[in-house]
Amino acid sequence: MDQSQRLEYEALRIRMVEERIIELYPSDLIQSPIHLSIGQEAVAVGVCANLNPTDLVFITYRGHAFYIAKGGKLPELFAELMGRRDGISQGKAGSMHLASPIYGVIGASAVVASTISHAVGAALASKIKCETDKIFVANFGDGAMEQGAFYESMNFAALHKLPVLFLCEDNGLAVHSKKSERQSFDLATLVQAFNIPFYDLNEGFDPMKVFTVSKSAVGTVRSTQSPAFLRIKTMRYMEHVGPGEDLDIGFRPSGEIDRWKAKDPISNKTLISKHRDQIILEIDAAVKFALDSPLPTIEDLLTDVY
Amino acid sequence: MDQSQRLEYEALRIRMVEERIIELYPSDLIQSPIHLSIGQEAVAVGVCANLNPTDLVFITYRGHAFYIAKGGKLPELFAELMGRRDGISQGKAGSMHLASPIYGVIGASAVVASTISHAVGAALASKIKCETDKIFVANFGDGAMEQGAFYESMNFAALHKLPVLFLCEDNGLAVHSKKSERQSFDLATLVQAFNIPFYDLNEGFDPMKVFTVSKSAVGTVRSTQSPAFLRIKTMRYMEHVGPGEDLDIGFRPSGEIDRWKAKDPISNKTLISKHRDQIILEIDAAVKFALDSPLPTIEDLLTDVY
Amino acid sequence: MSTNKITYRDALAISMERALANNANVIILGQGVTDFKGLFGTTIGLHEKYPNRVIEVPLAEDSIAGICIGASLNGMYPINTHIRADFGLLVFNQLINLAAKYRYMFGGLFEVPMMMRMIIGRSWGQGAQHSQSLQSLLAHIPGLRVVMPSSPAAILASYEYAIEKYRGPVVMLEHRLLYELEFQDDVFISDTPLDGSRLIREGSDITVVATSVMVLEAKRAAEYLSRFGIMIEIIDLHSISHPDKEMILNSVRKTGKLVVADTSWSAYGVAAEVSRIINEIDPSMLAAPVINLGMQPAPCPTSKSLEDLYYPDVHDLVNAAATLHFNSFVHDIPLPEKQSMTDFYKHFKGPF
Amino acid sequence: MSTNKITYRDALAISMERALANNANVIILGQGVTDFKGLFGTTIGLHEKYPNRVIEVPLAEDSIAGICIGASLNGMYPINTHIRADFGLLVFNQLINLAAKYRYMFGGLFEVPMMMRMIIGRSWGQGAQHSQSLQSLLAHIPGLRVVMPSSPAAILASYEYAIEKYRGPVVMLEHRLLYELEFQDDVFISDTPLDGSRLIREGSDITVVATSVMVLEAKRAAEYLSRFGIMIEIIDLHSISHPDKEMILNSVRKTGKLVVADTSWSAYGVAAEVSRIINEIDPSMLAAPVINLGMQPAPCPTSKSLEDLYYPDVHDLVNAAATLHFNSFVHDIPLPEKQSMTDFYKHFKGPF
Ligand SMILES: Cc1ncc(C[n+]2csc(CCOP(=O)(O)OP(=O)(O)O)c2C)c(N)n1
Ligand SMILES: Cc1ncc(C[n+]2csc(CCOP(=O)(O)OP(=O)(O)O)c2C)c(N)n1
Ligand SMILES: [Mg+2]
Ligand SMILES: [Mg+2]
Repeated sequence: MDQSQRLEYEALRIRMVEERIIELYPSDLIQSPIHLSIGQEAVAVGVCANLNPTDLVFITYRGHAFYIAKGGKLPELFAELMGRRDGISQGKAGSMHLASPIYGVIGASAVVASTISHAVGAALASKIKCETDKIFVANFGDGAMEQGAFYESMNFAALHKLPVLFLCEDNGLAVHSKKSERQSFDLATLVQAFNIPFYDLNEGFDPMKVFTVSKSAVGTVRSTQSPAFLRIKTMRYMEHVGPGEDLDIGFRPSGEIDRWKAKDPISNKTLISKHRDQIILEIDAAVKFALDSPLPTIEDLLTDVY
Repeated sequence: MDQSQRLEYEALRIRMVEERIIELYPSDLIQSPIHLSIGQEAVAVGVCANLNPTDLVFITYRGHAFYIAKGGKLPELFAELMGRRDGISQGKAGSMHLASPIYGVIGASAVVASTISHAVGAALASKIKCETDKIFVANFGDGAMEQGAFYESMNFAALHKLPVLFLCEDNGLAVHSKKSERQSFDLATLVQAFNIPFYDLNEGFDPMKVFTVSKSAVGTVRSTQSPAFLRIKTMRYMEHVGPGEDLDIGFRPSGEIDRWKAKDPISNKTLISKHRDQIILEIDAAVKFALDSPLPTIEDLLTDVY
Repeated sequence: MSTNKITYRDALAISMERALANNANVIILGQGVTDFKGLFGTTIGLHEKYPNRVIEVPLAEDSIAGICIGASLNGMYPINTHIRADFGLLVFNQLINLAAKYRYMFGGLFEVPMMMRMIIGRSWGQGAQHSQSLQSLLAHIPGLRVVMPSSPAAILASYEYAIEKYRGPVVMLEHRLLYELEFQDDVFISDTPLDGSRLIREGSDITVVATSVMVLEAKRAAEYLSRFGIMIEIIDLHSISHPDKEMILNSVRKTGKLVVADTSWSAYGVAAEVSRIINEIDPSMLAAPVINLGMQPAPCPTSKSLEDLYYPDVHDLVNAAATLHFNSFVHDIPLPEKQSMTDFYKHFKGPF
Repeated sequence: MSTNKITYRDALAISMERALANNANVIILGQGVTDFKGLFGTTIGLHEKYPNRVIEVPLAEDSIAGICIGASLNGMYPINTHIRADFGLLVFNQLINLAAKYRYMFGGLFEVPMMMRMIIGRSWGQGAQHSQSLQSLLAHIPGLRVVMPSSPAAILASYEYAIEKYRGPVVMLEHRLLYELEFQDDVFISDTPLDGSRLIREGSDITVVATSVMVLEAKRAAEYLSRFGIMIEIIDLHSISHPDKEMILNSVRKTGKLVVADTSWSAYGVAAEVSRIINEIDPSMLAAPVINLGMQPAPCPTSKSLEDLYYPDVHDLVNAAATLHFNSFVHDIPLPEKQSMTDFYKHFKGPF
């Protein structure tokens, strides 16, 4: 496969994992709020393809795609979603708190914008340790940019010239609220105020375009060991949380999603039929691993508190 | 007196009040941390001369100048500083929490940046009540702009087009820390990101220049009923908190204050000798009022808690 | 006020609607208050009716809390919502350093009437950051009224009073698990419904002081135990900051035995405060050690199998009461099955 | 560890210096840590010696706390300072929702060793926003270690242990009034100095459980009362989140009488928790009601005349102990004058 095919394959794999989650959901095997990335997969795969295993990404409750794109394993993921002992975090985390330290996925938080400063802090540590090869990716949604913590984090990263990639996955929505109800700033100008290089991509459906722009952004952070900002417009196909859609409710411009899907290569039939069977096998095995795993017990209840 | 003379008189009056506070301090009559505005008086008088009594200003722990410039009375001020029953707030507030609701001075907070959002909220209320004549001034220091609350407040004010004047009294210091140690952003660009008109003045020693620029800024807020931003560079002559200076410690560029003082009309001998005696009489009376006032007692301890 | 067959959610929706209708100064600010889900159905349609007064807000809890204080200072009665109490930690500076102190700090020059509605999450994998109950943190702070309404009548009475009569900041901690429930014979009469506790059931053997959803569990336990001749007295603490101390003391004087069942952790929590109230007056009224039931001393785990162990329920209440009654951990009362409260009350699967 | 004739401030300065010298991963972040006053003299000269590891920060408490968590996750041991505990309210989201939960929430995949130093202000008109003591709010939260060192030995032992041996978030609540004081015969030996309490003085008549500066007041009261033959046992609670329950229980079993003297409010505070600890085991060990001394139930007023009434001191402690001893509010023990603690310890006029 060439780069573009590889990225599409990765994106499809993520989508199929989430589609399996939707399929499983009515069985109540997954008793956890789920924030799906369906429609947004290209962002995760395109960005992560530019990262080394030692680069750290700091993700959110909408974290399945980044977890997988950065290398996180599927069996432990499904086991975690099902609250099993062999899950990533022994069932204590669930869908909202994914992590994979060995692959550089640091803990996801369900408090909006609360891990942006963690990325900055990890980058500070790296600078103090005189590392020059690593970068730190703060991943967040458009809504997170309204939090003061986001602004404070940009100030600190720019002030101390820290190797942070601020990565905004801009799906235009916070739950059901549009950006125009929440934001009055022009993002490019805001970022410019900190003298942070700004990269912007509208075609967030295209893994290869994401790959290319993030190659530049990641490259800038790595070579300058200073922050850069990458905003990628994307589209959430599903409801904010849960396994369903939210199209018929009428709060989203009709046709918006259809127009996006038409351009989305992951919805492409040929691609799907090419890889379908292989991915299904992989997912089946992961689900089986999860189902075979025991539930945690009272012995686990009070471990790791401190 | 013409406008310029009136402003200088007002500024001198504030300075002499604070000089009296310094004089009184060793007596331990004032047992309260004091953050003096000496050197910064022109800002308060120049801005407040453009305000109506119904306009509200939201001030900080460094609040003597704004309290007085907006109309606050001296006897109650001295009584408050001395912790007396007839103080503004019966001695419960002290220097850090000045207020004067009838003159439109809303409560000062000793938590940096914590009243900026109050100004925005009061402006929101005004808009909901369909008032069109009032404006709301959020007064803060340069350090306060590092707080996320500042950024969030600008976003909300711009989003809802609220009549707020963001007024930064920029003395370049937060305690002993310089802006370059704390801030990486260009303020004009930051403000522009919100599409908020930006007014900037370097000569914060000149009451008339402050008056003129704030006339424009206040006028913009009043006529557009939307936010504007005014940054005024100024100079803190004294130490951050307390009655002394901090020049000999060497953390401030030497000569910086002297050069500023040379341009400061309030340090002007002729002005001083012209108004001195009258102002002293007024202050004497205020101090006497304070000294005559009883201390609060156990009866006051638990009132107004809720 | 007495209600019949309305849900907790209905009572909230009615309170919000009435507040806007009766008082032109009421404004509601929060994330999701204008959308079609209307904060779990408690603000649906209100933005359409009062477009200027029901306001969608940016994700910026700190400043929104400050904006509410500012609006209050300028004559409004703001109601600020938090879809999870956990996010309320972002407003602690404004709530504790400003709102709670505003009146006292300025010697009575100002008042800041306002309400924070914070919803406590539970079950379906809410996890560590969507499940906290912050009542004891807030009730430690003079200047705040902290209330945990456990029924529609409690909501109708205390929300109206807070909005129409009370002039300070109030924190209402609502429990998500209660939203769907209907209540019968639910009466709450009080002149000052932000203060005081509710005597839910009289009994001679054991006092249970409970908060929020634990009041319901206590009722289930009491009914169960009455079959074995053990009579439980239930006090709904209701006003966490201003409980009815006399009611607690009188009950414990009568029963000599106390169980405290709270929605949060016991250390430095409601359990601790109830013991303080007793010990300052007369610890000898206690004929036995107190049994305190709360969340396990850990963050909340996500897995349902752990979550069910994490929260106390009717099973633990029955066990505690029987232990006290027979003065022994070994007793003859068969324990009701440890069944997830969620399963019992309603199969809760969101919305979150 | 035993110290002689060094001040509380010295112990802090030594702890900071040693931490940087012994452990290359230690970083100190806070407002004013690099300036010539060096956070009340506890970080002076350290930036010059370790320019990359002692870092002045913007006024942005929330993100700085998050930056510390991130740095910790990447191998550092961050020490984050707050010149007033009150500003610590701005980090409650990061401290409670993130740091405290980080290890558990991810099933042990991560650890976040770090320290928050929060200084409690008092006197000279600190007022409502520069005087709070947040121990009970933090100690309610599983996952945090909350310590209030009351002496140089307590600082030396617990700071070193926290930094070198402990792998989780610790909150150190330091008291500004203690900074200038020298201590004699100050010994603190413990294998786990973030846990447990300190038996400061043995006595047979009355147990005083005290925190922070109130330990010193308790010592003054005990000395005073010993002249009248009343023997006070003093327990310094020290670890607020993990006190030595057995020590408290054993003492109260012996004396039957208890005074709790804390730096914060009593409701939902240390006073409440100590009563919970006793009542869960055996309330009958209390021969009399407990007397709790804390801040008056109001924000802190600024006027010295009110402030002196606001805080409990040796006068109130003597009165409480005598009341318990003679089982009567009317007793023959002359009370020491109600003299401002500030006046007694040192004429405190800042720096703030
Ligand atoms: C501090 C905080 N406030 C509110 C919420 C509730 N909430 C969860 S997700 C969300 C929307 C976030 O939008 P965005 O940052 O754009 O991310 P997206 O969900 O679109 O990926 C909100 C408001 C929260 N989790 N944390
Ligand atoms: C939230 C918070 N953090 C820290 C402090 C301590 N502090 C008091 S004043 C001050 C400096 C503020 O600088 P600036 O905003 O420029 O105002 P200035 O004092 O120069 O007028 C600091 C850090 C505080 N009061 N509140
Ligand atoms: Mg979004
Ligand atoms: Mg400044």
